[in-house]
Amino acid sequence: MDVNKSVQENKALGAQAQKKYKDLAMNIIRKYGIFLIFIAMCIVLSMLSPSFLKIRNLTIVVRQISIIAIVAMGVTMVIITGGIDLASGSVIALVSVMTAKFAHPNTYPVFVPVLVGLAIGSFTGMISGTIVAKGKIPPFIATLGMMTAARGAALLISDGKPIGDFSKEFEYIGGGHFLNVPVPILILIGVIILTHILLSSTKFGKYIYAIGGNENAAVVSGVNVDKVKIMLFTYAGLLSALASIIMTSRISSGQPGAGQGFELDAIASAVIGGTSLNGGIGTIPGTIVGALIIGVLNNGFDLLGINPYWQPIVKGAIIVGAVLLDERKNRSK
Amino acid sequence: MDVNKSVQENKALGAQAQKKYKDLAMNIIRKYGIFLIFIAMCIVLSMLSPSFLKIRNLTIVVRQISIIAIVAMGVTMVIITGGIDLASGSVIALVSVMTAKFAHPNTYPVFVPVLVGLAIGSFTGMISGTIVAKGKIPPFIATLGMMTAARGAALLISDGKPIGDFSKEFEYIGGGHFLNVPVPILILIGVIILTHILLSSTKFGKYIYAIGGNENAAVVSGVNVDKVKIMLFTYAGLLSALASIIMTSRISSGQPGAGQGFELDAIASAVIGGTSLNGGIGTIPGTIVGALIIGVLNNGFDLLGINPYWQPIVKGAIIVGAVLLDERKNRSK
Amino acid sequence: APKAAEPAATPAAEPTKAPEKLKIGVAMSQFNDKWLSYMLDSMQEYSKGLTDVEVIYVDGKADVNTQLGQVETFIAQGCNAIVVNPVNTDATEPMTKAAKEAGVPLISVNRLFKNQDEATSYVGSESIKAGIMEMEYLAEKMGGKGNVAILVGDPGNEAAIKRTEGFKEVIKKYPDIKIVAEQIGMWQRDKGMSIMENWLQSDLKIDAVASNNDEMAIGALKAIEAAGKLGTILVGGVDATPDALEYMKAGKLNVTVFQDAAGQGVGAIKTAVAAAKGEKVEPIVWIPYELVKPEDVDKYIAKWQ
Amino acid sequence: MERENILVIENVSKAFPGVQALDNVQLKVGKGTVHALMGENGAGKSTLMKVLLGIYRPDSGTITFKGEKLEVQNIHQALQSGISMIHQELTNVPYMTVAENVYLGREPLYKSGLVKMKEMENNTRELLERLEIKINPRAKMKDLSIANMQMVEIAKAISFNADLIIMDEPTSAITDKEVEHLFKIIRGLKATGVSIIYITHKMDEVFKIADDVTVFRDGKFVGTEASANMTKDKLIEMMVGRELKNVFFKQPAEIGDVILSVKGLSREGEFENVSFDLRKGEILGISGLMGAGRTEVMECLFGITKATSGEIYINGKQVKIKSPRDSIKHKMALLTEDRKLTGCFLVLPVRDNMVMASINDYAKGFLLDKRGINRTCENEKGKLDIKTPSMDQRIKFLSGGNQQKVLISRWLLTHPDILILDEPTRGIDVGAKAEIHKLMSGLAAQGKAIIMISSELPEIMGMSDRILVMSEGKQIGILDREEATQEKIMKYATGMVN
Ligand SMILES: Nc1ncnc2c1ncn2[C@@H]1O[C@H](COP(=O)(O)OP(=O)(O)OP(=O)(O)O)[C@@H](O)[C@H]1O
Ligand SMILES: Nc1ncnc2c1ncn2[C@@H]1O[C@H](COP(=O)(O)OP(=O)(O)OP(=O)(O)O)[C@@H](O)[C@H]1O
Ligand SMILES: [Mg+2]
Ligand SMILES: [Mg+2]
Repeated sequence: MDVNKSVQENKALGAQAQKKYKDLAMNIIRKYGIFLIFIAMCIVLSMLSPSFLKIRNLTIVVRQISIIAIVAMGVTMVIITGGIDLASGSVIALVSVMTAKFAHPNTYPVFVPVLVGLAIGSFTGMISGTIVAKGKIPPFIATLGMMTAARGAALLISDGKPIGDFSKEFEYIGGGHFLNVPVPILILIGVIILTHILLSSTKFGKYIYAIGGNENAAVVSGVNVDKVKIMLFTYAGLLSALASIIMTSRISSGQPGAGQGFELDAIASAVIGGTSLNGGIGTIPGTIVGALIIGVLNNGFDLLGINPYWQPIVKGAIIVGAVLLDERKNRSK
Repeated sequence: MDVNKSVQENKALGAQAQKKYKDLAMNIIRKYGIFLIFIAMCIVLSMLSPSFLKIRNLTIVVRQISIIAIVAMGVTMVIITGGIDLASGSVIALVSVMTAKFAHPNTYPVFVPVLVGLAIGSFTGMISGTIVAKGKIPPFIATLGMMTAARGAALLISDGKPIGDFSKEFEYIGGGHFLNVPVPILILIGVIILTHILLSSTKFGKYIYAIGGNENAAVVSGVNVDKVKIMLFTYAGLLSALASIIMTSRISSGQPGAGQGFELDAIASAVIGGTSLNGGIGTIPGTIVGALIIGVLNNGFDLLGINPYWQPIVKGAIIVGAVLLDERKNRSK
Repeated sequence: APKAAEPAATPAAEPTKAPEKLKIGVAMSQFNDKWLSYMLDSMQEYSKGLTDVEVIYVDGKADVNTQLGQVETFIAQGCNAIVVNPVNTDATEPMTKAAKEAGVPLISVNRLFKNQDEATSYVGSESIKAGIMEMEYLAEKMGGKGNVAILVGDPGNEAAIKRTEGFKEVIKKYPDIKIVAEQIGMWQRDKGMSIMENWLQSDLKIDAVASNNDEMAIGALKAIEAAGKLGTILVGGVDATPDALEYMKAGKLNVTVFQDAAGQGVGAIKTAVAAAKGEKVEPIVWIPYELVKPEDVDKYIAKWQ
Repeated sequence: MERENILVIENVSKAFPGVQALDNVQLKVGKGTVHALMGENGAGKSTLMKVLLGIYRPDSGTITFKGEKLEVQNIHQALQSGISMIHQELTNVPYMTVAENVYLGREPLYKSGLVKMKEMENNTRELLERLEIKINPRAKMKDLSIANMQMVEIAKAISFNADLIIMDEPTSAITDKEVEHLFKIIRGLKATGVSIIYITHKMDEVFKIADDVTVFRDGKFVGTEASANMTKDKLIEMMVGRELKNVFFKQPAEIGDVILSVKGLSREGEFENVSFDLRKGEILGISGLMGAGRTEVMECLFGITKATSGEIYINGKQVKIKSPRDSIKHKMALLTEDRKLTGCFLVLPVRDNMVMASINDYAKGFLLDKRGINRTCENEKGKLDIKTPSMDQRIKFLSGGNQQKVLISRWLLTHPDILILDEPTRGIDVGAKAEIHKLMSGLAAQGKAIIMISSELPEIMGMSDRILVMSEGKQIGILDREEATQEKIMKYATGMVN
């Protein structure tokens, strides 16, 4: 009897150990699923095109996604609270033309257009946030309204025409290099670090998760839900503004038509990166990987010279495929 | 003690009666809120422009919204299950070019292009639905993928060029009149009745509400949730196709660039009409009123000749304002 | 600057493999545009016949930033010449700068860069001219007086801006012509149709519709026709698409402006190949617009066959 | 004693990532009997039932139902093969009517394919009448009280005419009156040969209604006994694995000064004129029937809803409480009644769930003191014996009892002086319940003041120093511990005073 038992125990232990490894492997896949998919994409691309892995090309990819990635971080936080932000693309346009107005050479010092842009972006965010928090309007509608209105404002202010002719200092923001690294990439890295810390390691971040996890429970736990929402949308607006300033500087032109469709790319980055549209789930690193996947795809298409009519088809399939392969998503429902 | 009690009771009864009337008034506002807002908009417009209330103009408004309204009904049902459909605009493009290919005079009888279009629309919907149901992919991502892919397919099939030259019979669908009523309006009415019945009075409709209200409850009640979702997306795809056929016929051209941004208008119609993005709540009549609000706005802008750059600003404000005034929305959170 | 030296080394390093084909990158503003797709077709058709040249086409999806990234990718890939159909003519400075630094010839097609002198060559016409030609014809037909309604494409989009500018420049010269309405139709026929339907219901008296392109003009015509007012309102467009020429032949469309898609497309590739081979190229290769009046519609219909 | 078994489960195992939920368990249910299934929170009771219903596939084992091997792939098949279930969590569609909920998944249809709404309503009305449940079949589910929602779910499970009905803690959200009602229904079912698996944490119910008892512990089968041969102590020992004395652990505590004083608190349409004093070291029980408005009083007191009139004094000073934030500042805490709706952040890790209300303590600078948070959480986990594989586990994967413990620790971490507990032991096993009671006693001994709403009379009488009884939104009276008898409380609760 005793022997039997110990054999069984041993077996159980063995099974347990095996299970542990399996669990570990599952955990890694679950936790880093989309990241692994991204790596796989990169490997395939580098085999198809020798140009892909060149530092220069990778730098270009990162600089290209910097704008969407910065927007997507704000959008991610909004989605984590269970909301959505459709206004980012139009806010980019509005900030672009307003910033451009103050960025001409020999007028204002460079911080003026930057501050004007950031202020306007934050302000639009604050309005959306207030409508959502105090008006109890679904964020979809509040930001849809803002999306429409901000686009109109951008056209009105610029009379539908692009605004160019910038000071050297202003052009440095999007086009300059610092220690051989493009400035937008440096800004991106800074924003990633700041936003990641904000979301994962501060009270504000915990409240964002709490609101998305269960808004009622958040209220009962003493979270000032309205304030957090307003602050959050303001921050998201600020990030859109920052992205807009980089873009405006980079293309040397304030564009009322800028940013069209960016909101969808930003949301897609977040969701591909594992953010749940039901709220409560999502991370900044995930979103960055999501943005990278989209960026690498676009770059790969251009490098390989794929028939542009096939590109959207392949892209659509890959977006769905990536999320499908992402084990985490499979489990979270 | 007894006297006291009866006095109190009387008081209570009085208060109850008062409360009843207040409740009734609130109920009306809650139930018909957005409808009243729509009426108010119409009154204002008819004062600003004498042309507005003419039968002819109203007919035009209804015909103009018929396309969005048909799409929006499918989208409404998807949203009621707690999902979203971003693909409708691109599906319109794909169906438009495919239908056009079969609509030339002296080639096929008119039912061929119509059936081809409907089949393709349903098929895209079925794919989205299957990805959502079987792949456990969030509808946002599944339909975002479809949105991208269908647009690519439309470009590929048409080689980026519009396809024109249709048979008289085909042009009748979008441009003809029956008993003096434009055919699109008749189709719209038919679809409204059919979809309203489908949603409010059939098993399929009940399951749609159940899935959106509490998917778990639907599962444990033995509802085949996957099947319902696939059927639902298929139906939504069918409606997009129908809208596309009307539009293609109406403008006498199959356009790979058609339908851009329609998905947002359709979603906005649904949400303005009281559909909750959290699922479980929404009606077809509500969505129709939502579509009418957007249609009347656009019509009003043109009638009044408002500066086109101001239009989006006003439109954004009105969309938010309408939902803000809609008592129902205020309560549902 | 010291940085300029480093990227410039890249193209020099590329041609070490001797028998490699010339690589030319074509960055289109968007594929999803009808007229541009004709130009693209002509480019593809022509380049198929070139044995020593590989041409890569990319779609800027009407986004300035995307296009800029694509041009940079071309440079990183070691293209020998780049053809750009700019999304926005005002936002071209970073492209010209990047191309200059890398020493890659940059040819603009169809739309003139704001800083064209920084680029190698331009093949095409001037957008504003199209607007001017269309409106001048309409103004003349209106007898120098009346009300005009304008259909604008996608606002912020260069063709929309420039053509509208052209309209207004002409109208300014006629004190008796007034702009009574202006609406955004996003280049789309269905939008043009809806807008015109609404205008016809309003109290506006419209004598002519000046549209940024033919598609919206056709939409407007369909609305006018449905209202039974065909012939009472002048309608003009730009592009001279086959559809538009049909409408003109049927006596519905009053004027359009032909832009030589094939001429521009083939011209751009030819210029790019020459520049890539190090030959000298003209800084501007004009492919002029042609006004298409109902009288000579058949000539243009023949061009599309 | 030979008898016919309708259900025989043998050697069933089921693992979730990190948890062996079921380990070779067995269960034999006789035809026409009520079989109680007992065990601590997380013992695997619900999991086994979900296996039975085809929601989960077992890793191994066999299930025989009505003499045949049960091979169900999904719930639909399970329902058709004659098994229905009242789920532990409420599973209704809030925006649908009662009738629609009852008939969800099997709507009667006309030939045209339309749903026979009238028939559904009439049948539901009949069903509810037969079961003597007074609910309008056309009412929207969301407008019912939780108790009524539960009664609808009970009615629904019965309406399948199943041979085996599983009831997973059906009485956790209803009061004694409804429990009696349910028992009557169960006896009726039994008489018609229906078998019932009855899962509960309430000891008394087992002896009242069950024929047999099976106990699980940590996913393992402990034993099956006829309940006639069982004693309470033996049952507890089987469940907990050790002897547990003193089910209601009420330590005498020194009663101090008045800390909270509520005067004439009213909220229109919900309750009126509630007044009481609460002293340090005191446990004030609040009793009443379902719908008496107890929860509403506490929600109002805590600032979730606005009072129409009334005053609140804390430590003798009048305070204005406009939101839960204010109450937390005044060192109040409220453990809400509905874990899912207002308690858990379901998709968030246990850790975040624990510290959310006290996060200010860890936010000294810009960054949170994560190490401090972890230390605190591990500490709480040990103190309350919370069963979770890690602090990173999403709380939705914890058993109900463990979720409750996490929520209690959330509030303890705010170091409250006044602790309001709304049904704190609902759905909690005896062991954990005793621990919570011990905890309450300890807190009272430290001089904290506690208000406890409970629908379990023994709990109210066992734990309270004084008992406030409400009926239909009115405060009927406050009884001292000594004068409170079951009869007296019930009399007050039904409003039959004077
Ligand atoms: N879907 C799941 N994923 C991971 N773990 C789970 C899941 N469902 C249950 N568990 C775990 O399995 C164990 C058994 O849970 P179960 O719900 O069966 O307990 P129970 O006996 O019903 O407890 P209670 O009395 O609290 O309802 C617990 O440790 C629980 O955390
Ligand atoms: N969702 C709801 N909608 C409308 N009225 C409700 C709702 N929930 C409860 N009520 C009403 O509020 C009053 C109090 O309900 P509730 O059952 O919560 O009281 P309670 O005394 O807290 O009972 P318990 O704590 O035992 O659940 C009742 O009149 C009830 O009908
Ligand atoms: Mg359980
Ligand atoms: Mg209660």
